[in-house]
Amino acid sequence: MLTGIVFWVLAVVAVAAGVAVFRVDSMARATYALAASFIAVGLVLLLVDLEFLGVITVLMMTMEMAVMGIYMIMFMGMNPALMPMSMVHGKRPALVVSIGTFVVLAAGALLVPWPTRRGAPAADLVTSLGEAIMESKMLVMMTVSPVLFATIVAALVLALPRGRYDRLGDDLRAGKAPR
Amino acid sequence: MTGLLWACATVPAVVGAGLCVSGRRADRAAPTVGIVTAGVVLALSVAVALGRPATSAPFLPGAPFGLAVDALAAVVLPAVAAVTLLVLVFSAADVSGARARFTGLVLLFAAAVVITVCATTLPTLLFAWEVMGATSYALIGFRWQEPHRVGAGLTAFLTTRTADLGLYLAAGAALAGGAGLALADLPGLPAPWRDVAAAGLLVAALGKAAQLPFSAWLSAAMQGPSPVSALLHSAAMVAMGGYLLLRVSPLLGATSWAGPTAAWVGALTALLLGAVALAQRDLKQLLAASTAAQLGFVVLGAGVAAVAGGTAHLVAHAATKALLFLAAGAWLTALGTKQLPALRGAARRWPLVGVCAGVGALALAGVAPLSLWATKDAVLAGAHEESLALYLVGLAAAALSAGYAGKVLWLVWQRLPADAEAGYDTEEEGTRQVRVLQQAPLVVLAAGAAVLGLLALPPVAGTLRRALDGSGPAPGLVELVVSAVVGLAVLLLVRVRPLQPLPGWLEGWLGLARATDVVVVRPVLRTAEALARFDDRVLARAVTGAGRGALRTAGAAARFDDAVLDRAVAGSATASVRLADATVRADLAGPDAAVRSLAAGTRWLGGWARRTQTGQLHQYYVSAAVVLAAALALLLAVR
Amino acid sequence: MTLQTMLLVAAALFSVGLYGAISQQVVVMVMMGLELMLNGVILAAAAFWWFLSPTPDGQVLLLVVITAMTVEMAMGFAVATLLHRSRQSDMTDMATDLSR
Amino acid sequence: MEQSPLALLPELCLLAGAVATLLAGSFLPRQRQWIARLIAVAALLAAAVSAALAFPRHQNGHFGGGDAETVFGAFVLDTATGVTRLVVVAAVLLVIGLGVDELAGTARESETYALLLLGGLGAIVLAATDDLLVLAVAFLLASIPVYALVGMVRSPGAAEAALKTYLLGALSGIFLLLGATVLSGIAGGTAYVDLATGLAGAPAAAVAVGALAVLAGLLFEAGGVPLHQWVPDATQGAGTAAAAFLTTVPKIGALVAAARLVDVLPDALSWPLLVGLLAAATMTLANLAALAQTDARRLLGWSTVSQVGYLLMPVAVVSSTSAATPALLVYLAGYAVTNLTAFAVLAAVPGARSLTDFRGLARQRPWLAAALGISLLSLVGTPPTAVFLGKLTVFTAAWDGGLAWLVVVAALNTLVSLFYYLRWLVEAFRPGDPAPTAGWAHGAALAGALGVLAVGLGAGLVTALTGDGTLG
Amino acid sequence: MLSSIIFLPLVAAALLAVLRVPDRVARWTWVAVTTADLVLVGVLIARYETPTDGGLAFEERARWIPSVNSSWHVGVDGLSVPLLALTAVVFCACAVYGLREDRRPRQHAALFLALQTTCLGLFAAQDLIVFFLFFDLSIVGMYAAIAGWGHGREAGRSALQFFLYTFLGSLALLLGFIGLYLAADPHTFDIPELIAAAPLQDHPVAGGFVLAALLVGLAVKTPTIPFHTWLPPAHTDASAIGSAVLAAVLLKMGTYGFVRIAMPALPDAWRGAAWVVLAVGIASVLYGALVALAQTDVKRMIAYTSINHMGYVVLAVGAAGLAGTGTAARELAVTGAVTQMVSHGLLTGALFLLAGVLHDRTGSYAMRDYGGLARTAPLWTGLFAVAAFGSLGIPAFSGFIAEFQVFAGSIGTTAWAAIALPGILITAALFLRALQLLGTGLPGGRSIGFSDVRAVEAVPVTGLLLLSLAIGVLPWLLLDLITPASAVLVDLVGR
Repeated sequence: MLTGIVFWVLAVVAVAAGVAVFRVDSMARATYALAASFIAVGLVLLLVDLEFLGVITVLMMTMEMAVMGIYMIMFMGMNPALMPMSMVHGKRPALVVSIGTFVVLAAGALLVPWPTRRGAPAADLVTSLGEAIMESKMLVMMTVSPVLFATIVAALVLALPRGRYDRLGDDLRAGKAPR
Repeated sequence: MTGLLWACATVPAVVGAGLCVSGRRADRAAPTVGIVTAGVVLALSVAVALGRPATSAPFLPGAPFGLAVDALAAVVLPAVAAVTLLVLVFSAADVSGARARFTGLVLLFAAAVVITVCATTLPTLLFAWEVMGATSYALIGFRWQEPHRVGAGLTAFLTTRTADLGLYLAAGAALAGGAGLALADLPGLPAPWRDVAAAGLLVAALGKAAQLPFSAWLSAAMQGPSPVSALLHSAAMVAMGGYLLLRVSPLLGATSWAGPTAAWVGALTALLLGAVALAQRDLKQLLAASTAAQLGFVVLGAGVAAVAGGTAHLVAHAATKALLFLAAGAWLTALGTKQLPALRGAARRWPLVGVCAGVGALALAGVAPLSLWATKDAVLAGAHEESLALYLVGLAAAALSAGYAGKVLWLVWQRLPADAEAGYDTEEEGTRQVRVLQQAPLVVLAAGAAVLGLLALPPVAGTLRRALDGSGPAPGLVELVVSAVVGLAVLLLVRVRPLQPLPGWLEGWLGLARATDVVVVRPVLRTAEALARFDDRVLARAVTGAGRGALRTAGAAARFDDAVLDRAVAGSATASVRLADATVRADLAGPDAAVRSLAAGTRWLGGWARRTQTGQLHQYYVSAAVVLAAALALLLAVR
Repeated sequence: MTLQTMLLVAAALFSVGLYGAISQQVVVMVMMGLELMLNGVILAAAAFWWFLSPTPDGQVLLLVVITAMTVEMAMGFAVATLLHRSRQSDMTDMATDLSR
Repeated sequence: MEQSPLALLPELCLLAGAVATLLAGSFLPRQRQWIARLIAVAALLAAAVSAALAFPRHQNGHFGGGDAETVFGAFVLDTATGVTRLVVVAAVLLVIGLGVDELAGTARESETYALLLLGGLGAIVLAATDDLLVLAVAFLLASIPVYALVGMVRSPGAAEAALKTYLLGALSGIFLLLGATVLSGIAGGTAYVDLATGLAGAPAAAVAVGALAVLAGLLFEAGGVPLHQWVPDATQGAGTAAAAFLTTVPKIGALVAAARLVDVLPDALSWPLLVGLLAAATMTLANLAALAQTDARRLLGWSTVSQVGYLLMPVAVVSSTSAATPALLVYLAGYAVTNLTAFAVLAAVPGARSLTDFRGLARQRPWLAAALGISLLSLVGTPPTAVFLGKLTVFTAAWDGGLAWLVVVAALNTLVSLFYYLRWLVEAFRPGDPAPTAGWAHGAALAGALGVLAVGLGAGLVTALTGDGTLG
Repeated sequence: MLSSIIFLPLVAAALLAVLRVPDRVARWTWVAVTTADLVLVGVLIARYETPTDGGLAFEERARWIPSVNSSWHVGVDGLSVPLLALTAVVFCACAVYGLREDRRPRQHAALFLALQTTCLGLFAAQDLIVFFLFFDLSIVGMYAAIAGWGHGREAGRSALQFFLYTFLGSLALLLGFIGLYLAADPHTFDIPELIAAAPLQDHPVAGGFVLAALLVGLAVKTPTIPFHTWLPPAHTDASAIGSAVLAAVLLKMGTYGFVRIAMPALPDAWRGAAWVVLAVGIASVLYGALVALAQTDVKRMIAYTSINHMGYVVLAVGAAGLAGTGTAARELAVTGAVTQMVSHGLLTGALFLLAGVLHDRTGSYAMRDYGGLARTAPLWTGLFAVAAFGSLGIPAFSGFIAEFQVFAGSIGTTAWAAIALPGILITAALFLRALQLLGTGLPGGRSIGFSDVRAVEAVPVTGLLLLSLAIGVLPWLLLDLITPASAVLVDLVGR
């Protein structure tokens, strides 16, 4: 019963915050709203015994929103508080599509005869997760590592306007970039 | 003996082809070579006529190249060979320029005639038949510098080829009936195919023989040199039409209708073309019409199974008409004209020519005891047995032939008018002389024209009839007398009362040429042009239009750009013309419109496809979502 | 709290995110929409895990989703920076040279 | 279950190669980055050799069947994987070959090589995996290097292309994850074996949503409708080598992965029809859109999309005919070498952008023009070239699988495609003064053209490699 | 033997393409190689013996794509030997004629040598994929020939149209081949195996669709109406040699496909469609002839007569499919069809080469620009006259043999075929009209100063005409080859 009430509260918060992301009039506030939505979902995860993942979600999202805020100030040169928010296009099709999507998904969620639960959660969820990562799903994590490597390389390549040769000279010996 | 038969066919062919190919270099030697070759052919033909060999060589699957000399061929072959020789002798003096080509073509033609006469299978016959047509084209258009002569050749060739299609049809029918392609097997065909074969052969023969309704080509063919007319349009090619009917007379008899049809067509041709001949003012035209009319008797004979009579008439007419054509040719070369009024008294200038021509004219008139009198009656006797009407028509035709023969005869033997020179040289520059070589053949032919009637008179007639398996009746004495009297009477009548000018449609060959032009030629040409326009404007343009449309940038489809509008305005003029065409042939507009809209559609689709690439990301998102939703709906709907 | 309700909420989050992704012009805002969609996916994954098959697979899936989110966002920032530097704009509408 | 990392030697070679290339690059002077290139090439060669050596061992494995060897529970060692490995490695080698002139001495040369290797690795894993989780991660690995490669040249066009690629990729990734979530939720597992059993009695609507979402992700990677829009943009905006890479390598992985997925989907839903329709839409849209292109790169971009349409045909019938998998692999191999040859020609004439810039090519560089002709005719599907073999097998498979209408559509599309391929070819044979040409790319174009012919003429060998195609 | 005949020109082409030999050497190499190939074909014919029970001679088979049961399978029978010989002859004639080509002669020679390989290979192919391979490559080669060496202003467009249109045909053909392949059990692309199996015998619908695909594909190439519109512009804008090869050899690929594949492999469906084929044949005969009659451009006219002449072939193969009693008639029709292919190749090849002389001297094909050529160019006129007469079906030339057999056989099967008879007549009219316009009368217009044919032009034309004459006079030389094969074919169609 209590779980139910908490869930509904979190659910309303998550959705409302999600809606707010596109309703508030500044990007900074949108960031906060998004963070709120994520935190609410992270808390829902806690409700279904996924403490570890719930915490991760909350932490990751908080960090990410912080990064986003910094990013906007640093690169976009915007004042996050004063940024007016009217940069919208194609509102009507967006509404139609999203409402349609919702109707389809919701109808699916409600009407599909979902199968019954198979098995029960392991006693120690974190351990079972760790075992899964290291054994049966090892390849996932093996693949994640090059993904992270690729992400770092790719993000740096894209984001940095000047490579090492700009900074250190063509033979990498100069202490400073040639002006 | 089979070797002689092959030689008879191949020697003139090879020599002729050689002369044609060697061109102007052989001009000097050509007449001699030609005469020698023709002489050899004559000798060979006499030999094979006596030996009666039969032979064949592989040709088409199931249809060998068969040659054989039977009684019919034995009579006709020497006659044709003889006329060829005489014509070549005549033309050695008469024809100038490109003699090698002339002699070569004549020899090629002669080879084709030999094969036609001896053919035992349909492919063989058709082979030679078509070569005759082609060489006759080349000979009629021998003076190619003058376009109207080539055009005349074209007319002649096309008309006879139209009829030749009957032979293709007959061949198909023979195959369909399962009888094989041998001529002798044709009467044994089962019912529908037998009729088809008979019809095909009949049409082919009528065309070559210039019978109604194909007669007009013969008029045009008079554009050829006179020796050509003498050979092709009297003795050989035209005669081959009649000959074919004589040869397949059993087939005609095997059907219920083909014989009478042939008989009536022959009789009517004899009558109507006789009238046409009467109306002519040009000697060669008169002779041509007369040829068609006389061949009408042969066809009539074949139709009523009077094979012996027909054969005799064929041979006798060959001699007679070749003689007259050569005489006309001699006058034409000498005086430069063949207009009858201008030839008044021409016979008196060169009496030998005049006498020979006179013999020919008398024979043509059916004056007893000259040849055509008896042969014609042999035919008419058969007709009489068939039906009285046929006989009377034939008799009337005989009277007409006496009329036009008399017209010529009296005219050329009139006193030479003082202003004769004024009428000369209207067609070419006359030489004012007739050479010996031109006269010699006339004598021989005159002799032939005089005596060949023996073929239709006892005792030769009986032998001939037996040899030809014919059962046709011999002419009765009454008939012979009646026709002799009629002929003589008409001849004298013409002498006493010169003819009034006859209606123009008679002089104009019954308007046959015009009718052909209006009924066949023009519609075909119009159709051809219309189809060509259709092909260019509709079919081809539609396809290129589709190609261009697909290539055209699709932006054009989005905005209706100026270029399109410009083109539309500029093209409206042509469009209206096209619209007229389209309304005339509304059915043709269908594919046009369809393909045009296809082109436009492709263009439009190309534009549409590129317009999906807006560069607007949110639209990509929307389209992705919509397409996926549609896919989902499809998945759930189609199960 | 049932599977249906959780999925309903997830669907709502997903749809709201989709709305944002479609309607927003600023790249970063589009990214936020995408994140919100992922948020819905996370919630759905948790729901499926809990109510249908509470196996370790489901947990790994959640982990992968979170990783993917992070990685995509990192790339998003990098691309947004690139665009900003090269075109002095962070609007998707301005970047429509490549079309047709 | 084999856990030996040695079974993944080719992949490890690529990964190690990427790391080594990047590390070496950060210490090398600008003009000596060829050493990094050498390292990358060496890694690729090592991967190729190890893949070739490993190939015969698992040639009898078929995907979907139970007898294929699987490493780490999620990496299938079967013919498809073997072929994918070889083709991807060869393709990356060719990309490096054709890109040398363009990349040598640039600031990001070694990074580019590293990203190429990583992208190739991603494509291989994408193709080889039979687990939704690995699929999702491999999707990231295959797409992230592409974003970077597209944006690498730092032009406004490249930035825009990178943005579009990224935003569509991100959305597709979300779709993929959503699908994975739904499918694993109802099936009770992420491995395809679990899917095959778990989805059999599952509610159709959920299966439809889940599988469609996963498919959408793969369609992005492959460049199929409705997530194809990035392909022409990226091809036009990116550098030549990057464009060559992104139109070739990710597609190989994505299409094999799609085939593996469609193969395990339950028959209750008409997947062949859906995929067939998507194939038809993809090829038709792309061919129509390509008709009026004047930019050679953009034209090739659309051409790529249209080829994906043909490539989706065997995917559609993968579960209904045994001819589908070999057909897919043959077409992929043929397409890869053909497409890269065309890009090599582009790279060999660096100054040429529009079709008219190629005028005079035949007069001045007949061999290059011949290579262009061979590759374009191959893209049309003229025998005896590589794509003809692909089209033949693919058409056969699709017809055999019951999609005869799709074969007709594809044939008509082939006709439409002739228009624009020929337009380019005609320009090459017109008189004119072409831009100067580059050496390495010239060589790569010739090698590629030879490859195109070799695949077509040595068809027996190629089809022997791709197996007899019996599917589980 | 057969493979070396097929690939000899290709090897020479590759060498010519690679080695930058002088133009003179290239031209003469071309002549030498085609002559050598002609000699080889002659040897092949000399050693050819009609295979027993419908088999093949000089069969060669090598692995190619075993996974789809396709192999390098070549072999000849009575249907293909005449066409192989025709190909060798026509290309040899073109090589001689090509001695005067001065535009990139090396590449020109290489292209036509390669084209020769495609033609030879197609006529020897006993595997559908091999057939398709050469079918498609011939299109590419011909496209290059028209686009590269054509002389009209619109050459590029005509070539493109040619390519697109015939490519559409080849795609339809490919679909049909795939259908045949899938229908056979076990799946195979091998032609003899398909013929033996006749896979769609009891599937009227599927067989109908497959046959429809094949028919469209082959009809475009032949071309029959309404798929012919690519032909006139392609001919008008192609060079003389290109036109000669296109008309003399490439068009035969379509009709050869009928007798080699469509008829024996799909007998049931063929019999069902025979009336359609017959009707298309009749329409092509009449339409082609009529449209040709209205042309004012001599080359376009000859092009349209090709439609007419190929219509005879279509007519005959259509008639051969009519279930009737007259086996003999149907055999004659098929024999006639193959004869017509050879005959048309020889005569139209000669005509196009002669038309090329007109363009070479004056740049015009318009008939009204000439007149009286018999005086200024008697040899040209003579050759044209002979070729025209041969083409209009005068006996002593091959055309007559072919047309007689076609008509006798077709009419012998169905009287409806007689509708096409006027085609003969119209063809005669149009050729004689052309002869009259060009050759006769007094020289005028562009005829003045027209120089007569040179040796390199006259020799190939004369050669082609002499061959036509030989067939016309001694047809059994050719027919003995064809007849057994057509008997086998009629037997197969009758299954």
